[in-house]
Amino acid sequence: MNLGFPLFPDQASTMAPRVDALYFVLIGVSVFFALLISIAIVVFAFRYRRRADNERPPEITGDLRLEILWTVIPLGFTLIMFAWGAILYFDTYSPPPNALEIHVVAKQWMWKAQHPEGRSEIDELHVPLGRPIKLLLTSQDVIHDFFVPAFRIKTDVVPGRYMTVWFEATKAGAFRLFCAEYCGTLHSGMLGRIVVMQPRDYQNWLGGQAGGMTLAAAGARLFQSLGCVACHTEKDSARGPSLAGLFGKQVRLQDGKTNTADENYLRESIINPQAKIVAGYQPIMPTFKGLVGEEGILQIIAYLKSLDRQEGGPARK
Amino acid sequence: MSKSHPRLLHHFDDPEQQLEASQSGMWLFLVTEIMFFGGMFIGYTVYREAYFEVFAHASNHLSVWLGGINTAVLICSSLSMAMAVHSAHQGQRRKIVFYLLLTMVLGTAFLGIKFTEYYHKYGENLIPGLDFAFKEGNAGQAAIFYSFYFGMTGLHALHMIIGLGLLSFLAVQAARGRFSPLYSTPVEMTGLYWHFVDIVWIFLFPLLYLVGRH
Amino acid sequence: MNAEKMIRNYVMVFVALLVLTATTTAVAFVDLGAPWNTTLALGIAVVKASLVVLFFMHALYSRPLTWVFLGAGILCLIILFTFTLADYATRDNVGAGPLAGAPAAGASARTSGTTP
Amino acid sequence: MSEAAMERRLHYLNVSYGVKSWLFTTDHKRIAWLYLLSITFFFFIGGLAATLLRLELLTPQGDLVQAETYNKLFTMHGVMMVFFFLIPSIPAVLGNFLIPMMIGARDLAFPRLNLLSWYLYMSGGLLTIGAAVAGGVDTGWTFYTPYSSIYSNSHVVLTVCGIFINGFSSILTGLNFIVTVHKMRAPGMTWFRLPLFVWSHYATSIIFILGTPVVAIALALVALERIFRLGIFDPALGGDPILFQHLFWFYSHPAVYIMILPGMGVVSEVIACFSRKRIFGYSFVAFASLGIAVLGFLVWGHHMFVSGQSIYAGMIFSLLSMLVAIPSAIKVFNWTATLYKGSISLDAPMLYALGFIGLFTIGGLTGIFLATLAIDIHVHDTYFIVAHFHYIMVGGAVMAYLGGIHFWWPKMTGRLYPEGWARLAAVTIFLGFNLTFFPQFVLGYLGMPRRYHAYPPEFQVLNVMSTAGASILALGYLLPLIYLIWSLRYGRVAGMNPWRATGLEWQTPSPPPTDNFEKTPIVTREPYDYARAEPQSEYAPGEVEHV
Repeated sequence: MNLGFPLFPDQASTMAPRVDALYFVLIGVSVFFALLISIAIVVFAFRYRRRADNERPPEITGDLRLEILWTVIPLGFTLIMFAWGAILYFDTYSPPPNALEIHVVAKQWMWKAQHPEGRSEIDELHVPLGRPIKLLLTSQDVIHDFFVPAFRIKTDVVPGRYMTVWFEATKAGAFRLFCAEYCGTLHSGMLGRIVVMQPRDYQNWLGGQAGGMTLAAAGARLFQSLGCVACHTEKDSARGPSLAGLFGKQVRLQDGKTNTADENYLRESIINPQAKIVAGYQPIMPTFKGLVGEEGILQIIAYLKSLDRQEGGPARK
Repeated sequence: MSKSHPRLLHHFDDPEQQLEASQSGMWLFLVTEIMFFGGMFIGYTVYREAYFEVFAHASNHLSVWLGGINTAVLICSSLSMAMAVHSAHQGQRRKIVFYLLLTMVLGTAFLGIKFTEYYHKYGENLIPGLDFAFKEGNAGQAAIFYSFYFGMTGLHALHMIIGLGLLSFLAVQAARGRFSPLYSTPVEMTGLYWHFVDIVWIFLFPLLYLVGRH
Repeated sequence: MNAEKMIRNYVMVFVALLVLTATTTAVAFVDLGAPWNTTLALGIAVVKASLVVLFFMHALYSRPLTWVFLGAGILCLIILFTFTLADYATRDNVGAGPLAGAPAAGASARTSGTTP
Repeated sequence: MSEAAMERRLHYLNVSYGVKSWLFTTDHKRIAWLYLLSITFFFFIGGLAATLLRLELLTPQGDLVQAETYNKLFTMHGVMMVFFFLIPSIPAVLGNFLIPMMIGARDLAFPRLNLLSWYLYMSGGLLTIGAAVAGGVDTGWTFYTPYSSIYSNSHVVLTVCGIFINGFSSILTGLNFIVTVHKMRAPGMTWFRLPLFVWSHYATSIIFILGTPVVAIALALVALERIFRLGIFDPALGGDPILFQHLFWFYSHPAVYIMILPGMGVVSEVIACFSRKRIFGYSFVAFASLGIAVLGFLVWGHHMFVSGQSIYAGMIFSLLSMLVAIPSAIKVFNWTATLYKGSISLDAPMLYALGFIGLFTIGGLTGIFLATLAIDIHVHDTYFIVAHFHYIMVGGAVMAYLGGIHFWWPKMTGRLYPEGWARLAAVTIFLGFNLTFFPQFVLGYLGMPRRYHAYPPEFQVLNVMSTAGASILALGYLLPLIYLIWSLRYGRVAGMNPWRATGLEWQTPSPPPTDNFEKTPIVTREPYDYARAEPQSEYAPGEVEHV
């Protein structure tokens, strides 16, 4: 029946039906317990209403069997809900390896998305249907929150680090994007649209922006202009460690610890090189904080990732 | 213990109940202080774990000598406080006053050393927010170390000042012979408070001063 | 417990505290490998603190209620520490060492006078 | 007992007059009155802010107030209600008044500290109101950094100082209660003869003592960071905003148990009295209170499932959050079982108590939705959460507070409130409440975020329903204010035990003498033994039957 206003959100991602199934089971069990309690109250209140002033109700002090019953049953029910919820939670925050990676930067009261092919858009995100999309989010000022009700996904966007969440759209169309963490005056104005398109239309849309450089190309240009190439020359005598094929590998640090070279590590090494110094190299790299913005760092990281995919990359010792 | 005890308050039945109530009340108050300092300690521990190298460099700017002497001064003041409480139980008026004054002198000495340290840090531009300059590494993280250093030792110094206030009040009372074996609760309570402040410093000293000294 | 014995206890505890302070300071200058220095320093601090609590604060011969209150406080502190550090230890990329995910943004011009 | 007799007999109200007798009193009953008046004042300020919020949300566009003002309004609503009404209401008013009487003592352990805690409460409250008048604060009652510490340009430091000072007021109240229950029980009053009201306040005081200092430090660090531009929570300098959330929620989740546990204590007393039956499973309900207080400290991470906290920590917190729901379920089942084969009379306090059980059950069950990780991803920071905690706070704590005020009003004032009006008010509040907050569950799952002053048009109908409900609720709250004040002058004179309840507080005249009892009662019987005891409703003053 159409009331003229929705009572339930769209199910537009692979995760939505799974979350809704858990939601309905929880509603069912909760309605059962709520009815059990309210009916019991109404029935007891009516049946045992006070008829005479000097009534002496029987002295019932308690019953161990009942106490155990209404401890074990709620415990069983809640543990099942915990396990089911934990499984879905783990899936939501573990993107599949073949996901299309899109970088999102949140800034006080707007969203900026950057596609690997170089196209960037504001308060809008065009994505292909039926393909897992991994979002890499960071914020330039306060904590924001990327929330798409139709996909049942939400993650805070914390300044100073990367957050990841993924979804796979199953319905074409436009879906609302909200900022769900209070971020200041126009928090309620920080809206956006996720436009899900057929893969063909998505490719055309991507190509639409004439002369747009891919993210990696823009990163390569920055890699030159900022002078990174001066130290990271991939030669043995280079003052900086080799970066080709670095992404995703284990890096041995000076203090003996090892660290995965993921986005956070690369971002940290650009912003604060002193934090983790690669074994066998001097801590001479200056910080690039303030010299390159969040978008620039994302481009450089995309460039470093592209080095990884180049089979013919310069030989590495 | 006679029922009509001079200091028995109307809502207590007998002096034991009153004394036990004060003691439990004081211990509970010290538990809130444990959690109060605990909040700062967990913040410091998290960042010390995250930025150990920078924290080590920043901590090496603190002088271990002054810190060590301060710890010794506080331990002496704890001893003299314990003696003050002991002589209050015995009701020896002159001894109570002597030990209270000794504790106050040691407490003031501690604060004196503390503020000279603060002055040194001011000289070396190591006070965050006041043209903070730190060379050996990430200045932002060093600013966090010094924020916690000034925050925790400042809070501790504030507790010392409150303690000195209490002690001076007690010294006056003791001089007037208010305390006797029957009634020495205020001295005992201030003693518990003072020992607690000493314990906080016992944890502050290694965590702040002895970071990565090798 | 007569007076002389009490005072003797105080003085012994006092000496022990001074000795422990000296040792913890001395040991700090010896490199015992990453975790051991901190653990040892904390261990000595805990010993010193318990000496003060047991003898100076008379916890040793006071009612069990005092132990309940003190125990509750310490237990609550332990809960605060373990769960917070559990989050930091297992955050973000698994297996990349503690606090890998903690933000490490560099110095910023906002701290007035900072030279990047 | 005629009105004149009551006037002539000396009791705690007519023992002395004048402003000094009130502002410098150390009598726990008078301090309870000071708290009652100041709490009502802060409740209606928070309520005013709520009314403006609901009016603004009538229309999708933000047209009643600007965004800036709306943010300050919801922050004011949150701060006033949480810190200045919900946390102190039942403990400071009913707890202060009743705990000494229920355990047969003449006063709390530290009467002067009790007065100091009221002064701290008032100075914190007036400072916060001063901050609001000076321009207000727009960070939300949670003060998340780095917005609160760097980007907000409102009066954060002033408000934080107000809350900081107010924190010490609850610490002192908690300290007072714990020492009193341990040290000042009347002879024969063993732990398992204590009324459940005292048990729940003991559990609440544990949280006061262990939790409040940590939020005091968290807020102090935010204030320090704002004043001296430090980097403790500023990511640009290497600080971690999530650390603030840990420190904040370490207290603020146990704080929601501070708000509900006293309410549970009131409900246990009222249910037993108006069904004239012993509480079903007394020791289970008593230990459930302690269980809630202890487990309450292990679950704070469920506020941070999507905040960047590690997935594994999230799973630990989710599992523990499921465990903390069990003691509450035990209590609800035991209350319902108490009604079985009782002699139930639906007076106003009983209506509030039964309303409490119904609404608290819905609030508790939706809490399990939020503890379930996958559902919390979708509903975190949406109106589903707003509905959940209003069902617990307004449906639970406020209903129990009103029930308690009505139940002990004859003891506090010696007068009976008008029963008809009271039942009408209880039903109005129950209906208005459900119409206000049930639509918000639907809005929440639809995805309407919290703290939005403008929202997509498809959410409007549900918001209009919610605002309609809010107006009924507001009317419902005004009724008790009117007829309770009216009853002070014109209410029928209540005897010593109008409800024929079994607590010690009903074995002394009302309003009680300053020292509560002519001579300290000796307790010989179990609590709530309505079956055997035939408590006299009328005692000649001065003669106390050994209970």
